[in-house]
Amino acid sequence: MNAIIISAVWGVLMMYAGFFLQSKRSIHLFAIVGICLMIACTAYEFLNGLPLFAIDTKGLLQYSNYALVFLMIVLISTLLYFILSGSEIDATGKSTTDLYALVFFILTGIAVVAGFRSLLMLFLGIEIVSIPLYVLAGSDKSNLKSNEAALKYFLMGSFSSGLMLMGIALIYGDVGSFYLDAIRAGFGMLTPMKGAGLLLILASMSFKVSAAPFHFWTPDVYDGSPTVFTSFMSTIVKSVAFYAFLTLFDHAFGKLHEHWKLLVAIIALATLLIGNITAVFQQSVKRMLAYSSIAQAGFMMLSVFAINTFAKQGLLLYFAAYSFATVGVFAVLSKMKDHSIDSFNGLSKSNPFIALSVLISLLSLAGIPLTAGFFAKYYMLLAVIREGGMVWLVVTAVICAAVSVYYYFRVIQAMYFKDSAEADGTEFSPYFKWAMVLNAILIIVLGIHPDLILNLI
Amino acid sequence: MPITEILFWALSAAAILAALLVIFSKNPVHSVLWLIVVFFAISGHYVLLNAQFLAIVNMIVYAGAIMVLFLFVIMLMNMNAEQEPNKSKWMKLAGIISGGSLMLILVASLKNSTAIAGGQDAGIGLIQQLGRTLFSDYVVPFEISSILFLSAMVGAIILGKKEKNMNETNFSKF
Amino acid sequence: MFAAIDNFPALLIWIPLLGGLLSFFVKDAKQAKSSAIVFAASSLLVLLVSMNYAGKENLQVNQVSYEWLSAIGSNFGLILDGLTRSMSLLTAIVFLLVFLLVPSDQYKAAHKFYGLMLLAQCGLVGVFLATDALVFYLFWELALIPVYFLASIWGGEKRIKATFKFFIYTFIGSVLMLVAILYMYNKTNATSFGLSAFFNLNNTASEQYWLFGAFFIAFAIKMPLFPLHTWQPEAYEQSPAPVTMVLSSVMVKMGLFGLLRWIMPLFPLAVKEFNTSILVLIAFGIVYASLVAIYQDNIKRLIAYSSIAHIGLMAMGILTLKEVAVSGALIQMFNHGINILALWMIAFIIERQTGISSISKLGGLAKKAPVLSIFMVIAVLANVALPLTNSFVGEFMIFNGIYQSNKLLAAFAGLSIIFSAVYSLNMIKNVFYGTESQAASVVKDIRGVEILIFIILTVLILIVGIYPQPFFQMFSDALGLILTKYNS
Amino acid sequence: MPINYYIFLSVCLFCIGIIGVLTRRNAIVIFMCIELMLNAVNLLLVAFSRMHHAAAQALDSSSLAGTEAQIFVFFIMVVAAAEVTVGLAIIVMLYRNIHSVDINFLNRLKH
Amino acid sequence: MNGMIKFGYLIPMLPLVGFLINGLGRNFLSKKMVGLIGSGVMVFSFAISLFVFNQVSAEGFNTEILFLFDFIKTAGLDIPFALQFDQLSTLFLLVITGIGSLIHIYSTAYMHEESSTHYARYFAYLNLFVFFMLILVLGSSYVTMFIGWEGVGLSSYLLIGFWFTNNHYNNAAKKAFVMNRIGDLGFLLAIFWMLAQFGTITYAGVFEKAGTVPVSVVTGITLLMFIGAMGKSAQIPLYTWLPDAMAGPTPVSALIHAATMVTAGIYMIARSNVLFSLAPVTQNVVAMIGVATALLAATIALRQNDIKKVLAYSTVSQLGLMFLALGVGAYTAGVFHVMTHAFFKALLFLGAGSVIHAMHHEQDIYKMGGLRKKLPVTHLTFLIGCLAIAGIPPFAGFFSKDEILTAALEKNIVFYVLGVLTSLMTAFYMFRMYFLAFHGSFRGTDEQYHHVHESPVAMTMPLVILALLSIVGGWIGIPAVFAENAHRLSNFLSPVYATTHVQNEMHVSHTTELALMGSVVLLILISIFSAKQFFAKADIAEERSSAFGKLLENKWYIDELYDFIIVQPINQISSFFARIIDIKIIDGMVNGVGKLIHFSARQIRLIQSGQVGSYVLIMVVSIILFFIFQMFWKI
Repeated sequence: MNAIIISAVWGVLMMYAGFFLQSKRSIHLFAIVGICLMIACTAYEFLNGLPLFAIDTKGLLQYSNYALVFLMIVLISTLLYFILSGSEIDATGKSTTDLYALVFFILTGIAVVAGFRSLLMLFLGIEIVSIPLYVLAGSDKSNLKSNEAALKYFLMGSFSSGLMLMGIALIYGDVGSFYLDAIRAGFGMLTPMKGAGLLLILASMSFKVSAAPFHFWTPDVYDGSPTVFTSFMSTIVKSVAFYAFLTLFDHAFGKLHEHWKLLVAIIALATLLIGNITAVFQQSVKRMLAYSSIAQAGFMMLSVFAINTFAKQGLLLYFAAYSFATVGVFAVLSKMKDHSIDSFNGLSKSNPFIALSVLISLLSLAGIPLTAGFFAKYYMLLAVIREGGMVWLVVTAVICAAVSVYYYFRVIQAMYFKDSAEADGTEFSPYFKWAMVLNAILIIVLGIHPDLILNLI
Repeated sequence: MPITEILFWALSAAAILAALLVIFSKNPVHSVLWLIVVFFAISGHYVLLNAQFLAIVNMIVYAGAIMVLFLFVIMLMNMNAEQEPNKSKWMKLAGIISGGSLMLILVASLKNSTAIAGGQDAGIGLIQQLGRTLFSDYVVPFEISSILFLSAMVGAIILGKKEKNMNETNFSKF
Repeated sequence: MFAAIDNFPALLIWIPLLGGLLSFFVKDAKQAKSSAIVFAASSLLVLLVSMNYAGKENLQVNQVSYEWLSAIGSNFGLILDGLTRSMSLLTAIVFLLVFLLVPSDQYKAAHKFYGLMLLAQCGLVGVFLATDALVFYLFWELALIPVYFLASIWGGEKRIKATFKFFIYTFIGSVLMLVAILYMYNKTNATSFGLSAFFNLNNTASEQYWLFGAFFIAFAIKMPLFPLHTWQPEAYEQSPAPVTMVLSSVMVKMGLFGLLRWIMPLFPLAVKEFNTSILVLIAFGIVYASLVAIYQDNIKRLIAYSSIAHIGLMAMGILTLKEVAVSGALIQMFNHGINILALWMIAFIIERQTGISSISKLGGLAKKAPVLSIFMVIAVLANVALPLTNSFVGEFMIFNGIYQSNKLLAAFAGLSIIFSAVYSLNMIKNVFYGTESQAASVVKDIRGVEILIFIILTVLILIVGIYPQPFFQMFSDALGLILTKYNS
Repeated sequence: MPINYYIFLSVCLFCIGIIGVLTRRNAIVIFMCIELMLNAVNLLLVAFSRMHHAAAQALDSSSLAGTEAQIFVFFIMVVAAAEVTVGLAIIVMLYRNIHSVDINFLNRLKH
Repeated sequence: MNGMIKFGYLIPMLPLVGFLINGLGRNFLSKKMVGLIGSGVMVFSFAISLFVFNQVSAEGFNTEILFLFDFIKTAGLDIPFALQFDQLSTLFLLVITGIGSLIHIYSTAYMHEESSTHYARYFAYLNLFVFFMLILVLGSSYVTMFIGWEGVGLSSYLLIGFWFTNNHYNNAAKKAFVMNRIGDLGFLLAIFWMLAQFGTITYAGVFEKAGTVPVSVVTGITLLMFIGAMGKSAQIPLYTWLPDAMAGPTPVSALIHAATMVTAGIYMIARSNVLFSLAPVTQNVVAMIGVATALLAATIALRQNDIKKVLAYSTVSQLGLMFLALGVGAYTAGVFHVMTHAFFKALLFLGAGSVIHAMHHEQDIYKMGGLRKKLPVTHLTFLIGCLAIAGIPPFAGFFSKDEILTAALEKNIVFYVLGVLTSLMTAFYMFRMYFLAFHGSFRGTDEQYHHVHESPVAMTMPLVILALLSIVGGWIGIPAVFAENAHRLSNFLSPVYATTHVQNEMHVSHTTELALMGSVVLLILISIFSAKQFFAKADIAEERSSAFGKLLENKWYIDELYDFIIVQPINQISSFFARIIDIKIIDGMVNGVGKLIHFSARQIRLIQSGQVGSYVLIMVVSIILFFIFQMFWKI
């Protein structure tokens, strides 16, 4: 609740910040202060069980501990994102403050989604997240790729919103309420209307989380958008979409789990296969990361498939692991001259600490033990096994994980085992280096003690 | 046949016909106009369903504001029918077939629903009733939607603002 | 004695880990080398002290468990029993000798090199000590990472491709194992990863079949067994020599160790079901690898294929389920580590001096390097299991077990005894004997530390070969766990 | 009036919208087709609102059941308006760059 | 345990100490020291052996086992490392240490040209060999025997390849080792079988239980053992390494490849007489292989020109005769022949060594001639050796060979005939060699002629001693036909065969035996005279080669045959496996998975067309499929 208010207010403040803050650095700092404030308030709410500003939402919004932990993870990721990539936001366009404002508005949407208890709030939250994203995708206005990404994202995003609305309408027609609890109560038996609504919502949510076969927008949009916003989209926004997916299917459709889990399993399988296999082919790190985000979505789909305790706990861990790691890699990538793998050549020689941090991030993405990514994947697999019966899904998942090693390690190979042909002029500030190292330490700490997050829930 | 039923069929026919014309008109301007017809027909349906407030809003917001915006943009771009080259035949065919089969499947899967819309009068569609609910139970989403508008506004400004370095040479960025 | 007596197993992990991390901060190559030697030696010392203690107190098994990840039922459980003692001993010896042998100026950025080596040692020891499946899996993967980097940074021309293949190959195997571990964990009601908890699970036959499959593939790739072996010759050829030494002396034992520690106690039904067919496959693999070794011209590839054959033999010994063969395999795991280390060291010395590892381009080294050639002959004889060398004891017992379970198979696998003589003697003949080749002219004989290393190895070869009894006493308790479920 | 009629009608409109999205190349027309889809949903929601209201009134004459659907429609319109703002801005931006709104030109991003 | 046997472990230990001192000190010790140590340990060892023999030969001596330590004692295996002293092992002990000492002494002079390092290496190897040989005969179990068994193979390998710069020698060494290994595998399998069947591997344990198992099992075990014996004792089909082994220094050939190591197979079978007697099938096989080898090797020896090759084939042939003896159950005869053969064959080899030494490493008998004046001692002793091997009474060979032939006659007349034939050929080719080398005129270069000189005392002394032994050695086994109960060897060895029903007394009547004996000796004399006719001429050209002669000269092309049917196929299979199966197929499949993923990545990528229309189309189609799926699966 606090997060909604603070982010909205901070968004408005950011819009005007351009008038009284002159240097980009102070704008950047101002944004970081806002995030820190949000984190502090969310932590307060988590610890005390009460928000600072209590507003009666008539049951439309409700923040459980789970939601708050989720929100904190997202906010911490955003903080890291700001620290690591803030300078790139500055570089994207002249209207820096506006872009920051949009990010804060997106955070508002995220906070709404975190607490939604009604389909209305879900719809609104997702739209508040999506609409600024269309803009951010196209924020590099002079770049045709960015334009194209924005339009594609916009058209397909609206289309999927349409599908979702149709689904919501059908569900409403059957149940007569938008409240998740009411829907759950009315979901004792599967009527054709519910079935159709559920499928349409499944399709549109799959689109939002870029699960196959609704993933096609992902590579194009991620590739075309300014790298700094790709980073945001592929981590924080994706986490939110998954959170919404899981919460919706757990709270509203949980009773009919048996009826849709096979379908979700198929989606997860397709996502894993397509994401991992196609990523193998990519020559551009950015596009590779786009496919990798599809591949990771395949793993996260497993939690939607299982929706048990492991799935829910693990998904939060996954968000943290995935977001931290991806933000780190993208932060370095956005400073590179081009996005080809070769631009990473010899990084370990010129910038050993940066290379080490990227290495740890990549290991985490690949799910190597003692990084956060391992336990994240571990929980997904465990959740599926706990659910029973779908060993083939687990086996495919782990084999896909092994395939993912292939493309992540290509970057590692470039950094550590290849020499750069010419001296790369990329300069990294000490501040950035320390931030990267911090990020890496965070990943390792979570890899050794995942209970730091798990015990919160 | 009661008058409402006649009206229902007439409005439905108009809506579907107009919708088909929207997608099959070559000229975007015609599409816009036909879409306005659809909206009017739908507004008619709202009235039939005792949702008078929504009927009005639909006409004002959709037919009035949004469609005018569309028209404005189309005019701005000076589009006419010849400008749009045909999509490949196969693509079109595939689109129609899949759209049609989706419809068939939806209809087939929904045809068992037998609930009947009752004929009793209710005041929920009136502005008074809706307004009260909106500002009591739904005030939070209402406020939040302001953020939505705000962000849309900021976004439109960001995208619409002309930047100095934009020129015609940016094709080189391909 | 010590108050911290229970911490021996943990010390064995912490010492190399600490040493490895410290090493990254030592810039001077010589210092890095000496610090690595100190850490490796102290590992060995700790191990010896613990063995002495175990002998005195008659406390063969030293098991500890530290709290870690209590939320998911995993404990940092470690065990020092006969089996792990011998494997840790091997690890400690191998690393110490490798550090002693390799000159500090051999590799650029030596501090990183030694650091990664020590980290690899930490991972390897962890694999051997773990009693908790999750910890085992973690170390299993962790041992791989430093080795991957070592091989890729300091390896030969095609290092990146070869080591990557090695990495992916073993990774695929290990993730399958992870699935099986998770499955069993789930069966304990998600309460424990402990070996004993897994041991008490009553898995049905069909469950055991696929669990066994998942574990076995992981281990078979690591060993490697035919036909999953093709990563090995390439990896051995391309890795820097110290890494190859570690890989083939210690790392491949991980697979055998896993077979003993995890597969045998946990999946008795599956083992009984499949062992015959696997035995046939391995027997073919042994002969196959020996034959392929005959063809090889590169010393490294030759040793690699010879290793495939020998490892296969040990795996066969274990899968015969005969007590004699299993204890033979236990001792042979240690012996093979020592023998192949000696072979690799010789190959390393030759290649360092001549830059050549092709057998046909060498020749007549014995004249220039008589001492080296003596040790080579000893190492080769140990490799072909000549009596009074260590391998004879192990292979004799293994063959004995195989023979008890299947006469024809023993005879067929026995062909490898002949072939191993063929390729080993060919190697001696073409590398050391004959007329002096051009390459031989630059060769100098070994001296100083190198001689000391080979003397240590020779002593180990002979002592175990002549009086293996202490080892058997050490193994007596480990055998119990391995074979309990087969004795009824 | 059976609710089925409304369902079929809105499904028809919805699918016509989808067909439009699939068959047209002009980004603006596609966008219009999406608006058509949204309107189909609106119609359906209003019909359901009516249905639930009637059903609830049969039990309790003071029931306000069905209001939420109309509110929902209202919010859909809000969102649609915001979407149109941004969407048209994007289309105009693109037009300024490539002087076309043909989505078939949008294929710089593949692989 | 009493008397000298307590110190029995010193017998093998001394050579081992010699090996260690000479091996480690090879860079420091002078040649004199090396020779002293190398020979000294042998002489000491021999001395202790004499004491032990003395103790063993006492009346009422029972087998004594000297337990040293547990070799393998775990998991149901109990293999002690222990030495067994009984009549058979002490007899071999004497032969080994005795002849070994002589050959060591001989070597001090023969190898004098070597540099001191290699000189020391030579003695170290030689001592090592003796150590292993002693372990072989002294071991109290088959495993201990196997340790020595493989050990002597190793020493033989090292000594054959002593001059390691010569690749031919290395190949010969390798061949010897590998062929021995083939046999060893058989032996090893026999050990496993025994372990599985009897649960123990000590001689005592095995023999005790031997009667309780089915004959087929014993047959199998003994056949496998015989495969081991084939390898070590150079019998068909594993005999081809022995002639090649002549690449080693001549004293080595004398010690290892004539007197001791190659008789290990005979020792093994004699030791296992309990088992073999229980398996008549094996016995027949042994006899047949033995007689076939004897004949084949003899034919080949007829046309060899290398002095050492002739002796080598003669050794193979004599070994065949010994196996014939074992095969027909005349274990004593076999062992007897081992002993006498050790004397005269060592003598012949050392004599040949002396000749070669004098001729500056010329080994072709066609390049010699008339050496009897220049090398009087060598000539005389060589002649004694030839007479002994030819079986002329009263030389040693006569008695042992006669015993074998008589035993063969009892078993099967064919064996007898073939045995006699072999003896005739033996006499012929031995004297062919003798006449070519020592009679006629010198056919070498002038330079060689001037350098020919008698060998030093260290070399001639062993020759003389061995010549004496070759004369008197046979007298310990005088057949009953000459004097009742004069077969002292038989009496001595009888405890070894206590449990076996060996018929030592002959069924052939004494008159027949005498007649046959006489006629055989006559035939042998005829064949010697014909050899004289052919080869004792002053001037002789190379024999012209008939087709058959060529066949013999080329050793029946057996080596080529092996090359064609074994070596080549193995090399081809190996190359096929390495190049095709391993790299192309198995590794190809592994890489193929990677390629497949790359390929599918490229294909899947094509769906990513960049067209919004097609993306949406796929989405819609997927939704349709979802609906269909749902309808059909009723989820």
